[in-house]
Amino acid sequence: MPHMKEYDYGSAIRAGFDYLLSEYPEVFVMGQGLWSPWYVGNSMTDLDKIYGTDRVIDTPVSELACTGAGVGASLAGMRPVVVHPRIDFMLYALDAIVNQAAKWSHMFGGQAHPGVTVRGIINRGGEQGAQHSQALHSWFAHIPGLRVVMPATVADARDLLIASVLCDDPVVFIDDRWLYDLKGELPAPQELDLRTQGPVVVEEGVDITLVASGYSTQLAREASEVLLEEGISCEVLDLRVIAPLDPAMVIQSVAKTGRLVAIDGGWRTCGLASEILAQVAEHVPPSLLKANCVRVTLPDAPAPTSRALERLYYSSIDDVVAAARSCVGNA
Amino acid sequence: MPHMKEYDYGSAIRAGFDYLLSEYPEVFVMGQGLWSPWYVGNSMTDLDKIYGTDRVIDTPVSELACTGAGVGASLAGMRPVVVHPRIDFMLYALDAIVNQAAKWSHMFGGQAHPGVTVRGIINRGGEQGAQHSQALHSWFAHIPGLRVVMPATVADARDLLIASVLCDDPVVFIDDRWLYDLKGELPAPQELDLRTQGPVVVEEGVDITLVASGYSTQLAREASEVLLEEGISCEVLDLRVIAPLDPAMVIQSVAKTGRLVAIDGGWRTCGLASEILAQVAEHVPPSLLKANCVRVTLPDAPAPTSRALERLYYSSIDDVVAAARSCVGNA
Amino acid sequence: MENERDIGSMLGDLKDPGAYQTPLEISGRDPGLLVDLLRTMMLSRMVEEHLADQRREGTIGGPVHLGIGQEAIAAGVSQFLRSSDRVFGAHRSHYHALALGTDFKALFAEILGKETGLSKGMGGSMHLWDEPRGFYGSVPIVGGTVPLAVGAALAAKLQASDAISVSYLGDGACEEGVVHESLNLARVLDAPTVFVVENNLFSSHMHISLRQPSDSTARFAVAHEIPFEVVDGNDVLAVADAAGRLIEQARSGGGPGFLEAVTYRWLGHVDWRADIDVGVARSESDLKQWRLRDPIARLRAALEAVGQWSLEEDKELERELSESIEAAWSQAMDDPWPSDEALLKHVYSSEGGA
Amino acid sequence: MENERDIGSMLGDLKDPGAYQTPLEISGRDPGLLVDLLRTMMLSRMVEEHLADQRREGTIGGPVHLGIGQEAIAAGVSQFLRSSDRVFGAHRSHYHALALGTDFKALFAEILGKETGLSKGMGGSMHLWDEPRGFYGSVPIVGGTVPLAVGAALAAKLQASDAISVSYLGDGACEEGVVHESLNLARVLDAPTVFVVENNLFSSHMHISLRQPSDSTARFAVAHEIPFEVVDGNDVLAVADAAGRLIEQARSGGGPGFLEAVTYRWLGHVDWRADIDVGVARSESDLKQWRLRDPIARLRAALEAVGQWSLEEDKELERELSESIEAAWSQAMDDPWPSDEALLKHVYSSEGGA
Ligand SMILES: Cc1ncc(C[n+]2csc(CCOP(=O)(O)OP(=O)(O)O)c2C)c(N)n1
Ligand SMILES: Cc1ncc(C[n+]2csc(CCOP(=O)(O)OP(=O)(O)O)c2C)c(N)n1
Ligand SMILES: [Mg+2]
Ligand SMILES: [Mg+2]
Repeated sequence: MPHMKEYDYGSAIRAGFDYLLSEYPEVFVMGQGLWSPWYVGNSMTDLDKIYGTDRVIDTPVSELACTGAGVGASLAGMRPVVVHPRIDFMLYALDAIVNQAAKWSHMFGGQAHPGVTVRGIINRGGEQGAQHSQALHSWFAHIPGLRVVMPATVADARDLLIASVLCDDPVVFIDDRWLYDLKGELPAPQELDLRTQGPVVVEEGVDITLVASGYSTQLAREASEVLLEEGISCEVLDLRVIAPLDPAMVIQSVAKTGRLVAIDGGWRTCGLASEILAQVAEHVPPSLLKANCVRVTLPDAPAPTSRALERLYYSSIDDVVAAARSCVGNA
Repeated sequence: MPHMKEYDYGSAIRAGFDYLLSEYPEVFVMGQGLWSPWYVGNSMTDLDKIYGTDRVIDTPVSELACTGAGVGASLAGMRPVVVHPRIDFMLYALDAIVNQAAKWSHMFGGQAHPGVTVRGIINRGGEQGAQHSQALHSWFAHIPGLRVVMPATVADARDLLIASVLCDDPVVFIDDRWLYDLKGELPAPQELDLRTQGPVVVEEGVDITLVASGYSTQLAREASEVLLEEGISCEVLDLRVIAPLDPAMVIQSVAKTGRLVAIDGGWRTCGLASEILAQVAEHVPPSLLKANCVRVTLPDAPAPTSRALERLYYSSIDDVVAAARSCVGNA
Repeated sequence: MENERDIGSMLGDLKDPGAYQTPLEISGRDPGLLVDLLRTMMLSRMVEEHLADQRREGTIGGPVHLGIGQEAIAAGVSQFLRSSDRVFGAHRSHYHALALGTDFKALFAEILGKETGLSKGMGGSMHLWDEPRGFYGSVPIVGGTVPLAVGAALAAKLQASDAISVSYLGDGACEEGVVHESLNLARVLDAPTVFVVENNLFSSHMHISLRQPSDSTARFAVAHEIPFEVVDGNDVLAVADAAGRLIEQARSGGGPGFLEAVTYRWLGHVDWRADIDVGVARSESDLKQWRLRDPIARLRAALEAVGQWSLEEDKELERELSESIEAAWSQAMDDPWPSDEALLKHVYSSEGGA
Repeated sequence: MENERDIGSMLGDLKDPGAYQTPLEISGRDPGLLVDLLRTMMLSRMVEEHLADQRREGTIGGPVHLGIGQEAIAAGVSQFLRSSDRVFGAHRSHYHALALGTDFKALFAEILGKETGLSKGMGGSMHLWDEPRGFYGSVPIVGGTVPLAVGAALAAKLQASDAISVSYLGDGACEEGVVHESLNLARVLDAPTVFVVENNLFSSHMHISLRQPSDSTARFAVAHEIPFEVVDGNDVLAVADAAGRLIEQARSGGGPGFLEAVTYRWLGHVDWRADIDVGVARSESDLKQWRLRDPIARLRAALEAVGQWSLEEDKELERELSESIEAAWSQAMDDPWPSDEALLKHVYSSEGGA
């Protein structure tokens, strides 16, 4: 394949924008930092220079109005992407996302198409602390009317972005700075129909099911390698689209393995990992379960800044391995 | 008891405010509609006249600044209550609640005491629709640093309000307009320590555990009566304080009954009912479970307005009864 | 609690209930157009009076926020709008849509929660949609649609169309931060948005003097360097003239405009009662005076004075409107409810629910 | 992308890099006070230069937003503050705290994430707390602390104290809706809040002309009818005089005030580099000129001209500060990390974690 280059996750996102902006005149992008490549890693480099500052708009520090403007532009036939360099900043913008974008189709009987894509970046670590590290994907997954996308691979970073923007529904697209250096090959871009995208099995296994999304999928994959060496065969699921969530594959896998570890980079209570366990509690007959399910998540505390505590705070491969081991041992 | 009067839930909240404002000069209240008793039902009638418009402040239509002002006033030694007549309006105020109030203790090493109480009213039904009906308690429960309180009884409506305001931590106090006419007796006010408050068993039973909070507790109680007549004995738990959540009683009860129905007035995905099921999946040995757990929640759709659809949308006693029956039948 | 405070006034007699009660000055105006405006306002008035009655009777199950007394604003603004424009409303928006020609039968059906409604019965009074006429939606979160209007205007610019956006908002909405962000954004992006502030001096029960330091919201246009006009909102011609200038400016690439129209609502904040406003008694004398400043009566009187309108024509129009309103209402009452599937099928518009 | 646009200017030569480079006018001022101000600014400068170095070396693990070049503002404002007042900062707030007398050793420890830090090592550079000196917290969410300052001022009013609040914010923060809501709320409640806008013409890489239609944020004070002053932020005496008036007004029951101080930061938005600003090259000539408008040099030169300060005294002060900075730094480096329990025990302050 002569055109198949090795990309990293960050530049794959950029390739998605490049594709969208060149193929679709109705696509435009707005957000803070778009004229300054630094803010969003290498994920948007020079797009303003190529496609012009009319279509790649750096904005005032007004998250709410900018997000609302994205919603309004989508109602008027455009396909806007509103970029927030940190999900934390989106706390100002939730009316536009939750009261407006998520509800306009339903409230108007399907006649309004608020097809805006809101890109929120999880940008934790680096001693930045509680207001610059949040991963609020579980919040968005709680809101009916939104589609919530968390790419975990280089190809998904590009192709799920394309699918999100081309979808007529509002999408919260969440990428993770900790994945930007992930390498992978990129075949030609695909126009996937977001409505048909969902969880995939990224490793097959028989002893235990690991369910993850976004960066956590990396943890799960790497943990599964360690575990395999110990003779524990993991089935690893990457959720990809966390809302609306299609639980079928999770249920099927856990029914087979009888064990579940749900890994999530957000908080524990009422989070995505809770939902995964709830699906199992609801749908996998207890008789098939060989052990209690386990969650690997952040502790229920804000992010610390001190490097001494950051080490404790974020989940590691070891945490996943330990959880899986205890689950199997517990059998 | 000569002083024991019958109260309703709404006037019990008012009694809580009355107690706080008369006993604690550092308490004040601000929010929209406080000079117009209509907005907040009978829960704040005439407080402005009794305690003055300096301490009972009706505000501009500025949810974010008003909530932030509550946070700031609490840092400066006051015990403010910020009132939002609908939780929906709080979507504008989330920075103050989530980025600020919830994190200021942690970020400053326990030295800041953002002891603000934010009262959000769940005010659904009545053909008001998607932007005037939300129950977002699961969101707040997801955020570490907040305490989230949902009184289900007349006495709790008053005493948990008092406990919330006297607590040094930020509290989201959520009451429900559908409970305002609930009747009950009110003994003398108690100053409870919110940190020690948690779930209680409101009905003992052996066949199945019903877990609920706020208005859903009423559904659970009434359903349990119907079920008892059919010979199904329900243990009903009222969570009362949903964050930080103490799961011990849920785990213990389900370990005993082997069956769980979690009832919640919010959305399903990543909601409070998910958390309850997750706790069971994590902590109740699968061998003790006699059936799959069940959730009774809103469907994952925005609230409709048409009365024809409102009937379908909100959970009823029948829904709880049916869920419990299927769970027992499923044994 | 005091009902009003002393604050600085920039509005002067524009907010004086006793001022501006005389017939409009219409010399040199096209009589046909004037009669059209009269008709638009009367339709609006009578539709909403009907709604007030039905709400009182309990036929309407949800809240209705009526704009009786404020009809001149939408009537005047809409004169310059095209169906390709994008108009956004709020909680009190029946008359914003009606002034664009929205079918009142579909409005009735919507308010009753029927499948034939403007929003297919999914929205009710507070959530209206009529894209074919350029009505891009109204919702009750105060300030919620304001940035949406800016975005739709930005879209028009990117689409190289000469469409503009109109954002209707109230004096209360001006206290929401998002409105200020939106003004700045519209200005910086030169998005062709005309912000129409219906300053009726109240936000539910609260007089503007209890919420802001001054009575005119045009202060915010000044701050954001947006051209503005402040007019008597009960003078449909004053509104139209100012709106015409601001809309023309926006349409021709001159960026956003801001129109403050001073008015008063004859009914309380919500539903049918005039005497109380969300629990707080209103000033009877103010109300009485404002009713004399009736935008309809002032235009009617002017037309009558020059022989362009007669009592008979008025009666005839009223009869005609009344009949069609009655007919539309009973039709709407008979219309079907949304099917049960509607609850889930409209969650994502891409699922083809519409 | 263009780096600047043509917009209306209300600031005039206040934003001209080449203006105001001459020594300050100090006649009639108390020399002791002037030397104190010089000392405060020099301390601030040297502490931050040290931080820039350490960040470049990688000793500091997290981002630092430095205020080098802007020292006059906090120095001038703090002169009128008491420890009972409530000062709120933002992401660039080391010097706001230092001007109140905050111990720089505790600042260093905080930035290094040590248990002995101002925030017990839980906050780092962007989350500072020093309640004993009236510093009520800084956080990096732009605009986040502004309503908190209004609330703390309201608290002072309810407590019948004559304490006031100060809210430091930037020109970028003025684009957040919450700032506008806060201005209105402070005005309506007469909450004694002094808003100090450090207008350094940039919000990270974006010049104000790319974000707002005009260069002066005092437009928003006008809109909200809040008394304001606009000053050269690199003239500590101009700042102090204006701040003194506004603080006195707030303290004596006159309600909020707004001070716009025009300045420039010598380093990029974050960390130690001067030449680039979050990826975008800065104008070298502007930077050079602004360095000549140095608030410290201008006061020093004035004092020297009248014999109140000498080169020797300057060297001596520099040596003394440098030594204590070095000592504090190595002490902070040796200080212990927070214990593992800190991660959970501070979630709720009521659990007695402090
Ligand atoms: C975010 C939000 N806050 C509060 C409300 C409650 N509310 C509904 S209408 C209204 C008054 C708005 O006043 P104004 O903007 O002047 O419009 P008017 O009712 O006068 O037409 C308020 C406060 C709401 N719907 N949304
Ligand atoms: C809500 C939010 N949006 C965006 C950011 C990113 N950000 C950090 S500082 C800053 C610039 C703020 O500019 P200004 O208020 O002028 O302060 P200055 O940096 O010039 O001191 C921005 C946009 C943030 N921290 N918080
Ligand atoms: Mg109004
Ligand atoms: Mg700045």
